[in-house]
Amino acid sequence: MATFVDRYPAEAKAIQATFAVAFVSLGIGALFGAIQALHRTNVFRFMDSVDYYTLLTGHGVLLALVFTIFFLAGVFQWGITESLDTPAPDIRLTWAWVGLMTAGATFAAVAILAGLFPEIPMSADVLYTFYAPLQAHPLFYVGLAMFIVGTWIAGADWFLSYRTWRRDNPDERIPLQAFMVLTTMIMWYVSTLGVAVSVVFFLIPWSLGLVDTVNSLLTRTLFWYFGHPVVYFWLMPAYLLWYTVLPKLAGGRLFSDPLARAVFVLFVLLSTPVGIHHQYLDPGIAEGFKFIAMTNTMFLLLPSLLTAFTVVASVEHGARQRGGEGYLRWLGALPWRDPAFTGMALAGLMFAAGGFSGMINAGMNINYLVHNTLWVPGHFHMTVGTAVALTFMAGTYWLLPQITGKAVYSRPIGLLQVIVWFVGMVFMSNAMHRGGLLGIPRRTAEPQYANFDFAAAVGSVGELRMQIAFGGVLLFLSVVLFLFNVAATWADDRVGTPVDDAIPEPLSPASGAPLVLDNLALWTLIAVVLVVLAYTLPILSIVSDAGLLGSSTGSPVAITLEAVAETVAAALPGVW
Amino acid sequence: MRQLSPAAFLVLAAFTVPLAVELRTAAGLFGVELPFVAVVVFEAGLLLVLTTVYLLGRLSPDDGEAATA
Amino acid sequence: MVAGRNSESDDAATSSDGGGDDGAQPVPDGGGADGAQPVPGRDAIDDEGYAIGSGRSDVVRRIDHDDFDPIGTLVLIAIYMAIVGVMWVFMYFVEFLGGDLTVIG
Amino acid sequence: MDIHRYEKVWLAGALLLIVGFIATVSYGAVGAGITMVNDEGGQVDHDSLDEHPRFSEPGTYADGPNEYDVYVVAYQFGFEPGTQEPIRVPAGSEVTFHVTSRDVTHGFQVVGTNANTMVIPGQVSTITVRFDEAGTEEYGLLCNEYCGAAHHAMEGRIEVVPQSQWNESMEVS
Repeated sequence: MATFVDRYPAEAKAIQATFAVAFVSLGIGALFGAIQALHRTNVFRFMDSVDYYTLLTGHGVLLALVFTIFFLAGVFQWGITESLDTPAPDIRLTWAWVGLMTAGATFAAVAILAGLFPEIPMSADVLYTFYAPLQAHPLFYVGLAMFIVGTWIAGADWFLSYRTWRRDNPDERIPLQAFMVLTTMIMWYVSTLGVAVSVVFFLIPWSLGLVDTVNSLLTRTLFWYFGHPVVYFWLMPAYLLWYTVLPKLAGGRLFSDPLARAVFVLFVLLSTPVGIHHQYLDPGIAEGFKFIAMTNTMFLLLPSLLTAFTVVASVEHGARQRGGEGYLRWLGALPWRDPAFTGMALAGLMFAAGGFSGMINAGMNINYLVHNTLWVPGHFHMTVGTAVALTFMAGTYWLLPQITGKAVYSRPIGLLQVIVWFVGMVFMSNAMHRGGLLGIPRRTAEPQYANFDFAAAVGSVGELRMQIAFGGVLLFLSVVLFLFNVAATWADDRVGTPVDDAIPEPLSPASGAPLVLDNLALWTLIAVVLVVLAYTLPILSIVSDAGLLGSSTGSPVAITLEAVAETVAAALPGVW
Repeated sequence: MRQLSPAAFLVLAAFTVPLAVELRTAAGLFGVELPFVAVVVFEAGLLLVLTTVYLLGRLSPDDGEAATA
Repeated sequence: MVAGRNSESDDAATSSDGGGDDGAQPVPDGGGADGAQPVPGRDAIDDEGYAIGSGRSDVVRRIDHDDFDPIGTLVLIAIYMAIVGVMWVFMYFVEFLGGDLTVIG
Repeated sequence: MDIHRYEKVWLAGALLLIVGFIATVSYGAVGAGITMVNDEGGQVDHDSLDEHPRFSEPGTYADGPNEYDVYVVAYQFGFEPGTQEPIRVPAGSEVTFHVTSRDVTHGFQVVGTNANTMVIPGQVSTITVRFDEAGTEEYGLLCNEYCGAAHHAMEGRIEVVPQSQWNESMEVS
C-alpha cells in the first residue's frame, strides 16, 4: 500500500528537509529552555546571568519561529500536494524557499549565538520581540527578512499548485486541507507586511547606520501587527491536524467540513486587527484603539470555541464507532495507546486551559494584573508550547512514516514522550501562572531582588521555582525521547505500509458549505479592509506624535560584566 | 475488575498531576493551609490507587464491563 | 483504555493491550466510510500488533451523520464553559479588582 | 449549511461568554473607573530630558490637596528616583506617576499591585493610583521589560510616608 513518499518522492524530499531543520532547532531551543529553567530558578547555574538573555533570544527565535514555521511549511506542503493530488508546479521553486528560509534562519541564529562569545563582535540579545532601540547586529534583521520572504515564496508555491488543480477541476470544492493552507497563507501575507516594513524600512537601515533613529513605538506597533497573527500561523497547522487527522486517529470522521471552513475564514478576517491587545499598557495609544482591539480579540475566541466543539465531536464519533457508550465513558474507548492520538488529545486539553489564560490576557484592563509577568510565558507555553508543539510532535508520529516510508521506531517511547511533555508542562506553566499573579516578572535571569520579596498566598515562591525547574527538565527529557525516536525511525528501513494514512470523508461533507466560503478573494478583501480600519488611525497618530523615524538612537546590546557589577552595586544601598 | 491498558494507566497517571498540584489552591480558597508534603502524599495516594486498579485488571479476567474515564 | 466491547472482541480486551486490533474484526470497509485503502494488513503491523493511525481497525460499528448526536461533547463543553465562567469572575473581581493600587487615571 | 442543534447551542453559549467578557471589562472601565495607560502623557525628547521642566529634576511634586505628581526617569539599569533613593509619596493621597525612559524600552511595575506600565523612549506613561492612609508602607518597584544585560538588577522602592511625617523636604518644587 503506497504512501505519500511513494506517490510524491520529490515533494517528500523537500518536506524531509523542512522537518530536519525544524527538529534540529527544536533540539537546540529545548536545551536552551532547560538551561534557563534551571538558571532563573537558581537550581543549577554554570553561566553568567548576562548570557541568560542570549539563550532566551535563541530559545524564542529557534522554537517560536524556526521550529514551528519549518514544521508547518512541511505540513502545508504535504497537505497541498496530498489533498489536491497535484505535484509541486516546479520542485526547484520548492527547494528555493526551503533554501532561502534555511539561510535566513541560520543567519539569525548565528547572530544570536555569537553573543555567547565575547571575542566575536556580534550579538543579537534583543529577544524574540527585538524592541528598538535595543539594537541587534544587522545580520539578525537580514536573516529575519530572508526567512519571511522564504515563507512568501512557499505560499506562492502552494497557490500555484492550487491554480493547476483548479484548471483541471473548475467546479470542484477546494479540498479541506488545501482550503486551510490557502486561507492560512492569506492571513500570513496580510500580517507579515507589518514586520517586513518594520525590519526592511526601519530596523535594517538603522542597524547599518544609514538612518540614525527609529520611532520605538512605531516599530513596536508594527511588530505586534505581525506578532499576534503569527500565533495563528503556528496554530492553524495544529488545527489542520486536529480537524483532518485527529478524527481519523480516533477511529471516526470529521463532524462538519462546512464549519471547519467557516472557522478558517473567521481567522483570516480577525487574526490581524487585534495586535494592539499586546500594547494595552503602552503609552501613546488612545484607550479607544485598545478597546477596539479587545472586542476584535474577544470575537476571535469564537472560531477557537467552535473548533473545540467540532473536533471533540469528531473524536467522540470515533469513540462511539469503537464501541464507546455513555455521557463520558466513551472517552475510555479512544485509542490512548497511539502516541499520535494521545499527543494531540493532551495538546487539545491543555489548549483549553491555555485558552482561559488567553481570555484573561485579552481583557483590556485586567491586563494591569498580568502584563509582562511570568503569567504570560505560562500562557504561551500552554498554547504555542503545547497546543502547537505537542500536536506537531504527535503529528510527526503519523506524518514522518508517510514522508519517509518508514514505520515509527517505537510507539511506547512515543507515548511516554507525549505524556512526559504534558506532565512537565503542567508543572512548569501552572507555576508560571501563579508566579505571575504574585508579580514575578517574565524575561529576567534572577529569581530574587534586593529591595523586596514576592509573597505567595498559597504555598511558597520557592516551591513555584522548584515546579518550574522540574517541569523544564521533564520537557527537555521529552524532547530528547522525541528526537531519539525520530532519528531511529529515520535510520530504519522502508516498509510496505509504515502507517495507516487513509483520511475518511467528513460526516457532513463540503457540499453542504455555502459556495461563498470558497471565495478566497472576497475574504482577502474584507480582511484588508478590517486591518485598514483597525490600524490606520493608531499608526497615523503614532507617526504624527513622534515622527516617522522618531528620535531613538541605537542601543547595541553590549554584554559587559562591568555594567552589571556597577548596577548591582548601585541597587544594593537600597537594602542596607 | 475491568482492564486498564498500559497506555490508559500512563494517561490517567498524567491526569493525577494537575489534580495534586492544584489541591492546595483549592484548599487555600477555603482557608486551609496544606503543607507541601500533603500534596506529595495525595499524589502518591492517587498513583497507588491507579496502580492497584491496573494490577488487579492484569490478574483478574475482564468481565467486559464498560470503561469509566 | 479499553472500551466497553461487544462480545466478539472480548479476546482483544483480555489481551495485554488496550487498543490492539488482534481479535477484533474490523467492520467491512474498516469502519471509515472512506472506503479508500483497507486497514493495514498484518505485515504492516509492528510486533505489538499495531500500526500508528489504525484507530479505524478497532471500529466495531459504523455510525453515520444522521444517527450521531455528540451528547458527550456537549457535556464536556458545558463543563468547560462552567469552569471558565467561574474562573473569569474569580480572576477579574477577586484577583484583579481586589488587588492593591488599581489605576484610576 | 446544516449545523447540528448541539453546536447551535454551543455557538450561542460561546457568544454569550464573549459578550460577558466584554461587559465585565466595560464595567471595570466605567463602574470601577479603571483607566488604561493612554496618549495623555504626550511625548518628550528623551535625549534632552535635562531641559524638561520636571524630568530634569525627577521626584515628587505637590499638586493640589492630597494630589501629587511623581516624575520618574527609567534608565539602564534603574529608576530615578526609586533605585538610588526610594520614591516617597504621602499616605492617603492620589499620586500620578509620569514615567519616561532615557534610553531603551523599560517596564514600570509596583510589585504585586495593578500599577504596571510600559516605558517607551519618547513617550510619557502616566498612571494615577491612590495610596490609602492605612495601606502598605513600602512597595517594591521593578522593570518588567527586558532592557539589556543587567535588566534583572533594575529595581527600586516606593516609601509611603504617613501624612503626619510628610514634609516639604520630600517634595521637589
